[in-house]
Amino acid sequence: MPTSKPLAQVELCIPSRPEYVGVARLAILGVASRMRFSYDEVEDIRLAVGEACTRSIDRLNGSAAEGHTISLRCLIDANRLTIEVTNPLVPAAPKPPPGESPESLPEGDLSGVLIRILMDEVEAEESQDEGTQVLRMVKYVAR
Amino acid sequence: MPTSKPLAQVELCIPSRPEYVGVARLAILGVASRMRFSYDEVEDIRLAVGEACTRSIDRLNGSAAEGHTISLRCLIDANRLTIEVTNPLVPAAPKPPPGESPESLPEGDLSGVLIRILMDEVEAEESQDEGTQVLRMVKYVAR
Amino acid sequence: MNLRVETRKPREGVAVIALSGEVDVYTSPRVKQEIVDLLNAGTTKLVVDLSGVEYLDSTGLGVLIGGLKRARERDGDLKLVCDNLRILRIFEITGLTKIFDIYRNESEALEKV
Amino acid sequence: MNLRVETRKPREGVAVIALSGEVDVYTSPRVKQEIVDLLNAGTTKLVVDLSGVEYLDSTGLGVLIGGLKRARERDGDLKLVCDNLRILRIFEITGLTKIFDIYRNESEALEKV
Ligand SMILES: Nc1ncnc2c1ncn2[C@@H]1O[C@H](COP(=O)(O)OP(=O)(O)O)[C@@H](O)[C@H]1O
Ligand SMILES: Nc1ncnc2c1ncn2[C@@H]1O[C@H](COP(=O)(O)OP(=O)(O)O)[C@@H](O)[C@H]1O
Repeated sequence: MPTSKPLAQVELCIPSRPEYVGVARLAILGVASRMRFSYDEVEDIRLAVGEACTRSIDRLNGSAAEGHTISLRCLIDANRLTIEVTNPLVPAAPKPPPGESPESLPEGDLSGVLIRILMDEVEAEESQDEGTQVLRMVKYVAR
Repeated sequence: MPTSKPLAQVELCIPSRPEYVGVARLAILGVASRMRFSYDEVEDIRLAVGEACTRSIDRLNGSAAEGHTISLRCLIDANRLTIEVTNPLVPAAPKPPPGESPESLPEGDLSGVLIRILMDEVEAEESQDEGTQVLRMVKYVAR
Repeated sequence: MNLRVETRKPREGVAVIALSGEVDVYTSPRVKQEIVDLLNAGTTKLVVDLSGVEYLDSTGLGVLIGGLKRARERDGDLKLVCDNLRILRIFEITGLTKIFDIYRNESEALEKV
Repeated sequence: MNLRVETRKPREGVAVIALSGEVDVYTSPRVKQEIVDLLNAGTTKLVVDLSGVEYLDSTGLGVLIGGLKRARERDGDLKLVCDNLRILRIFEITGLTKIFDIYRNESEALEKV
């Protein structure tokens, strides 16, 4: 995963509700289409971000509390776009099945399959300290 | 200006550079088109937000330091959308001409005229304490 | 920006559900409801026309898979119409071209359903 | 999402600048440059065709006003073509319909320029 300071950064926070996933997709469309990605690559990124938000909403719907927020951070570099989708780690969220590490996307689910194929690098991270789950995705320009 | 807690909130932070104003316009398009606004009203909001971001960029370009951020906060209610566009108050920003109060948009400039006509309520605020300038705009649904 | 769902019945027991716009986590429940309503009313041969769809996510795919399953349980079927390469690619990536019969146009799908 | 600028010269001293896409704080410097280059090269009768423009902001308006002023300083002119009601409304709101001659199509503007 890239670690150097990005050229530019865009952040977005949306309510974790289905009707706001479209806002994230539009914002990411704006970010990606200002980089040197092809039309198809922009569409790939848009779908991957939509899937990542949908996963966050699914997780949070397992929680009793309402009013959660999903945050997206876009790190823009000359040769790549990194997107971090973060949701709070809620107590009532379903536990991953035994044997499956929390760092990996569950296999076999459609959204996980899509995100892995559409993006060049994908990494999931859970921080008990910060109380967050992060999905970090990277797409490279003109690989 | 509305003060009660909004139903939902969307936040966006972009670099204060011309190429990112389009990201703000797309995000606001997503927010507004999920409300009960007409096509023309959505376009009005999109243009007003673009103008507000352009004004922030203009102000910050008077500053020596690079890397400023513009933040947008959308407060979504059943009957109205409130958008706050905030930029840091930078030392080198051009002073308003004498006789003109800092709370008012300068008269006679095209972007100020557009914002006032396109939105239902407009209010500019400068906070020395927080070091920010905020433009707050409200559009009502089916007035 | 949003989804339009238009259903017509070209013949007894057969329905064409034409979708246009975005099929995502927000809109796909409406597609599921439409399919469930048709099946419950005894219309079990379904053609879902995706020609006007510009965005399809995993939630939409899940609804189509569920619809196919439920239609077959009732001795019906669910065929797809799609000529958009972007959307076809999503079916290919996820291996769903093996599960769905996908036609280029509606009349072909109606012949086969 | 972006702006296309296409210039052609239907006759000596006359240029049509056809814009399509978004004219905003990011893209309008390119329009200004095109106008300035044409004027400096002695082409002073300009028609700016906004038919393909879906978004126009105050920066774009400023560039057009500046272009009109500079063209007139050189005994030229700058006419606009626009039939998009949204875009026309922006000229009306800002009172700029009083300053610009705006035509529904290019041939009309070319006759008058
Ligand atoms: N390759 C696949 N083949 C068949 N089914 C799949 C495949 N991948 C995922 N599925 C699952 O099949 C489910 C079918 O939906 P269904 O069980 O009817 O759920 P629902 O009741 O929510 O519609 C989808 O939600 C999807 O997750
Ligand atoms: N109603 C108006 N009529 C004429 N000019 C206006 C009007 N409103 C604003 N202007 C100003 O006229 C300017 C014309 O541009 P110009 O002075 O050539 O500046 P530049 O050198 O940046 O192009 C615009 O920037 C705009 O601010």
